[in-house]
Amino acid sequence: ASSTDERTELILATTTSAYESGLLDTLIDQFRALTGIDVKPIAVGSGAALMMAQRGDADATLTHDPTAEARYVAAGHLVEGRRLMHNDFVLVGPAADPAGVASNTDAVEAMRRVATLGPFVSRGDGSGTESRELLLWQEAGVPVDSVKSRVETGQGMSATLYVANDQQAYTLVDRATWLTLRNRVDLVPLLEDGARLRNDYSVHLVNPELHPGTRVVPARRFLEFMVSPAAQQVIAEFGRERLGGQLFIPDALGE
Amino acid sequence: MSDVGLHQVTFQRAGRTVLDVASLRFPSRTMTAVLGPNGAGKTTLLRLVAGLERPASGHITIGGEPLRRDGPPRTALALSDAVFVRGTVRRNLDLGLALRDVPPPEREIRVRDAAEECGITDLLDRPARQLSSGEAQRVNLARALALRPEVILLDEPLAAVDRLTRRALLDDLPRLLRAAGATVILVTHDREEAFRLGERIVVLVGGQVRAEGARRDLLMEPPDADTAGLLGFVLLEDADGPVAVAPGELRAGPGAGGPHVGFTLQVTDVLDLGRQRLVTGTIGGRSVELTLPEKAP
Amino acid sequence: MSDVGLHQVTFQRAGRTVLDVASLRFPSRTMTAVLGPNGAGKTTLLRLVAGLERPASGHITIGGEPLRRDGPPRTALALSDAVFVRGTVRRNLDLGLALRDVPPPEREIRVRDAAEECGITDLLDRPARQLSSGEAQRVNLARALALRPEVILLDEPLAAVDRLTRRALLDDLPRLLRAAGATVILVTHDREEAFRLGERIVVLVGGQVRAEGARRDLLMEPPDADTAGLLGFVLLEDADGPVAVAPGELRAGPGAGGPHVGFTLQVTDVLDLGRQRLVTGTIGGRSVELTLPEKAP
Amino acid sequence: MHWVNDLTTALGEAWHLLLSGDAEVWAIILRTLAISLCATALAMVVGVPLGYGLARGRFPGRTLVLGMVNTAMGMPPVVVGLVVWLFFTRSGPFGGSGLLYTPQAMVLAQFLIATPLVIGFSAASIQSLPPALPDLLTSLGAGPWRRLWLLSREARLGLLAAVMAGFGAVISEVGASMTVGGNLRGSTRVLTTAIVTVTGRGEMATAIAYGLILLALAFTVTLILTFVQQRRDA
Amino acid sequence: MHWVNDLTTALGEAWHLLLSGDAEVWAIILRTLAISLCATALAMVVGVPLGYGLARGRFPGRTLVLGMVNTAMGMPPVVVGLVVWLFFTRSGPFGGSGLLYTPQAMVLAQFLIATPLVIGFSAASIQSLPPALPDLLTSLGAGPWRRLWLLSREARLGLLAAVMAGFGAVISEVGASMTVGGNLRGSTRVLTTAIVTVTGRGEMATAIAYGLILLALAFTVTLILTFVQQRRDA
Ligand SMILES: Nc1ncnc2c1ncn2[C@@H]1O[C@H](COP(=O)(O)OP(=O)(O)OP(=O)(O)O)[C@@H](O)[C@H]1O
Ligand SMILES: Nc1ncnc2c1ncn2[C@@H]1O[C@H](COP(=O)(O)OP(=O)(O)OP(=O)(O)O)[C@@H](O)[C@H]1O
Ligand SMILES: [Mg+2]
Ligand SMILES: [Mg+2]
Repeated sequence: ASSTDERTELILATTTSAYESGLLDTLIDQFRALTGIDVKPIAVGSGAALMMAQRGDADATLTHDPTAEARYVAAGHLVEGRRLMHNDFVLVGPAADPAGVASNTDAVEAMRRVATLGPFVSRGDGSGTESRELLLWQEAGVPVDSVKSRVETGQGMSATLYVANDQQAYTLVDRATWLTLRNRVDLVPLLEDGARLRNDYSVHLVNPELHPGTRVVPARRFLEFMVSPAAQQVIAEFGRERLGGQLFIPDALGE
Repeated sequence: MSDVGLHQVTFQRAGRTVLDVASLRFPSRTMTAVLGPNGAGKTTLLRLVAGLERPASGHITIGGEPLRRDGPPRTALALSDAVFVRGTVRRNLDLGLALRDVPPPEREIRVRDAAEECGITDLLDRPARQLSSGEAQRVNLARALALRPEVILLDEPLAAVDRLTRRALLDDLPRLLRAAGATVILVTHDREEAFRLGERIVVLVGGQVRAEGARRDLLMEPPDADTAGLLGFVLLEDADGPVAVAPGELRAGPGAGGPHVGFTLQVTDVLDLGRQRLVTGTIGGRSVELTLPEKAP
Repeated sequence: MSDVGLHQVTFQRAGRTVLDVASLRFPSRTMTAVLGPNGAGKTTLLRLVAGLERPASGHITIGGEPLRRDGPPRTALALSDAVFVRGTVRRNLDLGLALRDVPPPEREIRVRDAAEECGITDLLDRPARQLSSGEAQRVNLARALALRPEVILLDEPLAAVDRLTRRALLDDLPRLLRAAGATVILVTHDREEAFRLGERIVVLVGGQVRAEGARRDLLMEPPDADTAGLLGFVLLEDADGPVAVAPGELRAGPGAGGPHVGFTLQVTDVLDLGRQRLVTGTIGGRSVELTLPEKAP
Repeated sequence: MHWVNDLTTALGEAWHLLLSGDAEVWAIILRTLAISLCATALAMVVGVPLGYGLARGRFPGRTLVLGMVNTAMGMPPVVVGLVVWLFFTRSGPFGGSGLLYTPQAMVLAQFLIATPLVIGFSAASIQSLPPALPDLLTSLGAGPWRRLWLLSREARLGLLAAVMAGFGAVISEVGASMTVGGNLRGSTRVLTTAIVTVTGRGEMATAIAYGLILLALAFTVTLILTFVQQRRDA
Repeated sequence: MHWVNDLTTALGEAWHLLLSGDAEVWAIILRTLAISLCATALAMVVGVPLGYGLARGRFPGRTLVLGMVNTAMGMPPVVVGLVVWLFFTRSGPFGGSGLLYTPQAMVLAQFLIATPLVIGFSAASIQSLPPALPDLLTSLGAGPWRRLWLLSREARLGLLAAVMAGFGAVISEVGASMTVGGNLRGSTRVLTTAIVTVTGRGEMATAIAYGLILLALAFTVTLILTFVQQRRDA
C-alpha cells in the first residue's frame, strides 16, 4: 500500500493560523484537482510542526517562525525552503486601551507599556506567534515573567483571542485570524508596525537524506505548486470579499 | 390493644383483584392461622398488614388506629422466602432492633434469646446469605421474634424446617408468643401447625374470606368442602349427602366408637410401613388413605 | 440402567466439610427419600449429582459411568427455592426442553402435560417471576418433570404447596415417576411425603449417611434416635431401655392391639379439635402428643 | 448579544445543514457513525465475553485484572490517542503501515477507549443477575456457550447500557480522534473534531449545530435502549 | 527510533517531573485532583439520590426521564463546554459573573458531565439489588432516609463504580476543560489540557509523562475501589 501512497499523498505539518483561516483547504483542493495528489494537513503549532519534521513524521512544513526554521535548516532537517507569503501581527486590546499603546507606532515601545500594566494573553504553545511575542519582549528588554498579569493559554490563536476578549486583555494576533474573528470579539486593533510585526510564512521539504521515509516526489510537487503563480493568486485573493481585507500577501509572485 | 382489622379492603395485582375482604378482624393477643390454597392471597394479606402494599380501596387498622407508614413500626413480618442484608446472621438479627432504636445492651440480649429459641446460636457468625434453606428460614423467624412487635406476621414459618426442630418450635412458639402478648397472624399449609398455633382460623380462597372462627367450631362443622379439605377432612358421598370425615377417623372393619357409616373401598395401593400399613384407595371416586394396625387382615 | 452412585465423595463449603459419603447407591428406577436435619447436606448432595458442584474428592456415577459435565444432561433438578428466567411460565417450562433439543411439537405436548399434572395450566401465560410461593414451586416441579430425565432430583418439592394440590400430587406423582422410569432422589422433611414417595430411605446427618435401606426395614427398626425422630417416632424411656413408638400408636387407656407398654403422661395442654382432642404433654421429659377420640374422658 | 443569536440560530443552522444536503456535513455525520459504530461493535465482540469471564470466572489474579480494567476505564482519550500516534507515526514501530491519519487508525483508538468500558460494565451487569440463574441454566442442560448467550439475554439491559457507555464515550470523544485522525477534511473529520474546527473559525452557530446533531445521534441510539427497556418483562 | 526514546524516556520524565518537585507540575496535579474530585463529589450528592429515585420510584414519565439521563450520559464534553462557554462569555447571559476561565467554571462543566453518569449507573446498581430487599428494610422499620442509606451500603460496590465512572470521565476529559477553563497556565491548566499543550509543542515524552501521571491518579482511586471489593462479603 505504502508504495502507492508515495505518489498519491503527503503529510503537511502546518501552523494553525494558516489552517484555521481556511486558505489551505482551498489550495489543497486545487492541488488535488491538478495532480490527484492528496495532501494531509496536520494543524499544530509551528513548534510541533518543526518537531514533526525533525522526527521525519511529515513530508513538508508550512510555518511562520523564521528564527526556529533557520535552526532546523542548519540542523539539516529542512531543505528547499521557499518564502510563501506574509502578513503581519496586530497588537489588539480593549477599546479603552489602559496602557495607552494606540498612541505608539513602535511595537517595542508599545510592548514595554503593556508590560507595566497588562493584562496580556500569550499563546504559550510554541507557535510562531509566541516566539515573535517573546522576541518583542526581549527587544523591549522586559523579562517575560516580569510582565504584568501575563497568562498563557497553550492553545491556538482563536482560543487565545477569545480569552483575551473575555479578560479584556492585550494580545498579539496574526492578521488572518484577526480578520476571521474580529466580529466575534470586542477588542480593537491598537497597533500595526509593518516592520517589526511582519509575519513570514515559509514552506520546507523534509530532508530525505536524514529521513528516507519522506515522500519527496509529491512533496516537491506540492511546494512547487504553492509558489506557482496560480496558487499565489489564490493567496492574494483569499478572503478579500468575505472578510473585507487581505489575509495574506503572496511573496513568490515575483520569482 | 393491638387487634388488626381490615375494612372493605381490595387489592389488585397485574390488573387482577387478588384480595377482596369486606371485613376481617384478628383479635388482640390471639394467634390466628390463615389457611388457603396457593394463590389465595395469604401473603398479599400479610404484606398489606405489614404496610408493604397500599390497599386499592378500604383501610386497615391496628388497635383501632389506621395503619401509618411513618411513625414507629408496630408489626414484624417473616416472609416465606427469606431475604438477608449483607453480613452475618447476627447483623441481620440486630438490624431491625437498631432500626427500632432498641438500646445496644438490650439488643444483644434479644438477639441471643431469639437465636436460642430458634436453635441458630451456632450460626450467628455465619454469612447470612450462605445458609441452607432450613437454616435460613429459622434465622428469618428469629429475626421477626427478636423484634417483639405488637403484631407478628408469619408466612409458612416452618415449611423448610426439619422435624426435630419443628417439633421443638411447635412446643415453644405458643408459649413464647403468648408471653410476648403479640397478635399473631400465621399463614400455613400444615394442619398440625394450624391446630397447634391457630386459636382462631381464617380460610381464604380466591382472595375472599371463605370461613372464619374459633378452631373448634370450624373443626366441628366445616362450612364447605374447600374448608374441610384444607383442614384435612376426607369428603365422602353418603346416602344422605356428603360427609366430612375427620383425619384418622377412618377405620377398617368395626372401628372404635363414633357414628358408624359404611363405605366400600377400592384399594389402589398398600404401603408397608412396618408396624402399620398405609392403605390408599378411592371411595366413590375420592382418594382416601387409612392406616391398618399390625395384626389387621 | 441409571442408578446413581457416590464413591468416597467429600465436599467443602467455606472451609467446612459439609458432605462426606463413603459409598451410597440410589438404585435405578427407584424412588429414594433423603431425610435429615437442616444443614445435613441434602441440597448439597443433589447439587453434586446434578453436576453443579465438583466433589472435593471421590467421584459420582450415573448408570456406572462417571458424571460428565459435557455431553447430554441426564439429570433434572428442582431446588427448593425456584429461580426463573425472564418471561412466561411457558417459556420457563419450554427452555429446558429446547436446550435438550426436543423437537418443538413434542415440546408443546410435554409442557402441556407437565402443567396439567402440577395444576398450573392456567398460569402458563403469566410472568414466571410474579407467582405466589406455592404457584412458583409447582411451576418449578413441572419444569423438572417436563424434562423426563433418567434421574430426577427434587428438593422439598411440595413444601409450599397447599393441602388439596398436595394430596392430588401425592396420589399422582408415584404413578407418573414410575411411568417415566426415572431414578428419583427426593429431599423432604415431611413424613407423609417420605412414606408415599420413598420406596427407599436415606438418612443424612451432619453430612454423613446415618441410615439407609428399604422403607419397611427402617420403619420396623430405626437404627438410632435421630433416624427414629426424623421418621416421626416418639422416643420413650422404658424400664428396659428406650422404646421408639410409631406415630399414632400412642393411645390413652386400653388401646387396640400392639404390645402394651404403660407410661404416665404429664399433660401440658389439651387442644379441642372438635371431634377429637389433641393432648400434648411429656413422658419422662420427652414431649409427646396423642389424640383422644370423641367420647373418651 | 451573540449568544442569543448563537443559540437561536444554531437550531435553524442545524436544520439548514441537514436539509441543505450539504455533502460535507452528511459525509461527516455518516463518517462519525461508521467509525464509532465500528469501534463499538469490535469493543462489544471483545468486551462482552471478557466481561462475562470476569464476572463468573474464579481465576487467580482476578481482582488485579478487575482493577486494571477499572483503571483503563478512566484512561484519557488524549493519552490513548498519543500512544497510538507514537506507534503509527512514520518514525514509530508501525510507521510503515501508513495507517496514521486514516479512519482505520481512529477505529483502533476508539476501540481501545471503548473496550475497557464495555468489559467493566458488562461484567457488572452479569454479576447483577440472580446468583442462582447460571446454575439453573446448567441444570436445564445449557453448555457454556448457550449459557453465555442466555445470560446475555437475561442481562440484555445491562449489556446494552455497557455498549451504550462505550458508544457514548467514543462518539463524543475528541482528543484521540484529533491526534490519530488528524481532523482531515473529507477523510477523518468527525463531528467532535469538526466542532473544534468551526469554533476556531468563530462559527459558533455551526459549532452548536454540530453539537445538536451529535446529541441527536446519541438520542436515537438511546431510543433503541428505551425501546428495549419497554420489553423488559417480555 | 524516536518512539523507543519517547516511551522509555517518558517514564523517566514522569519520575523526573514528580521528584524534581517542579512546582508547576505539582500545581497542575493538585489542581486536576481538586477540580475533578470537587465536581465528582457534587455529582455524587446530586446523582445518587436521583438515581435512587429513578430506580425505585414509579412516577409517570419515568421512562422518559431514564431516556433523557441515558442521552445525557453520552453528551459530548465538547458540547457541554461549548454551551457553558456561551452562557458565561462576556456577551452571554452570565457574562458579568467573570466565571469563565476560572476553576469554578471547570467544576461546573465537569459536574454537568459527571452527574448523568452517576445518576444512570447508581440507578442501575440500586436496581440490581435483590428485589425484595427494600421491602425487608421497610418491614424491619427503616424510614425512607435510612432505607436509602442502607440500600446504598448494600449497593456500595455499584455506587462506587458509578462515582468512579463519573470521576474517570471528568478527570480524563479535555474538550470542556479546554473550552471553559482556557488552559491558562498557573490557574486553569489541568493534566489533560497540559498534555494537549506539550503535544502541540512536540514534547511527546513530557506528554506521555503527564499521561502516566493521569493514569497513576486513576489507578490509586481504583485501588480504593478494589480495596472495598475485598470487603465485599463483610
Ligand atoms: N453457599 C454456602 N456457603 C457456605 N456454606 C453453605 C452454603 N450453602 C450451604 N452451606 C452449608 O452447608 C451445609 C449443608 O447445606 P445444605 O443446603 O446441603 O443443607 P440441607 O441438608 O439442604 O439443609 P436444609 O434442610 O435446611 O435445606 C450447611 O451447614 C450450610 O450451612
Ligand atoms: N408480583 C406479582 N405480580 C402479579 N401477580 C402476583 C404477584 N405476586 C403474586 N401474584 C398473584 O397474586 C395472587 C395472590 O398471591 P399470594 O402470594 O398472596 O398467594 P398466597 O396465598 O400467598 O399463595 P401461596 O400459598 O402459594 O403462597 C396469586 O394469584 C399470585 O399469582
Ligand atoms: Mg404465599
Ligand atoms: Mg436444602
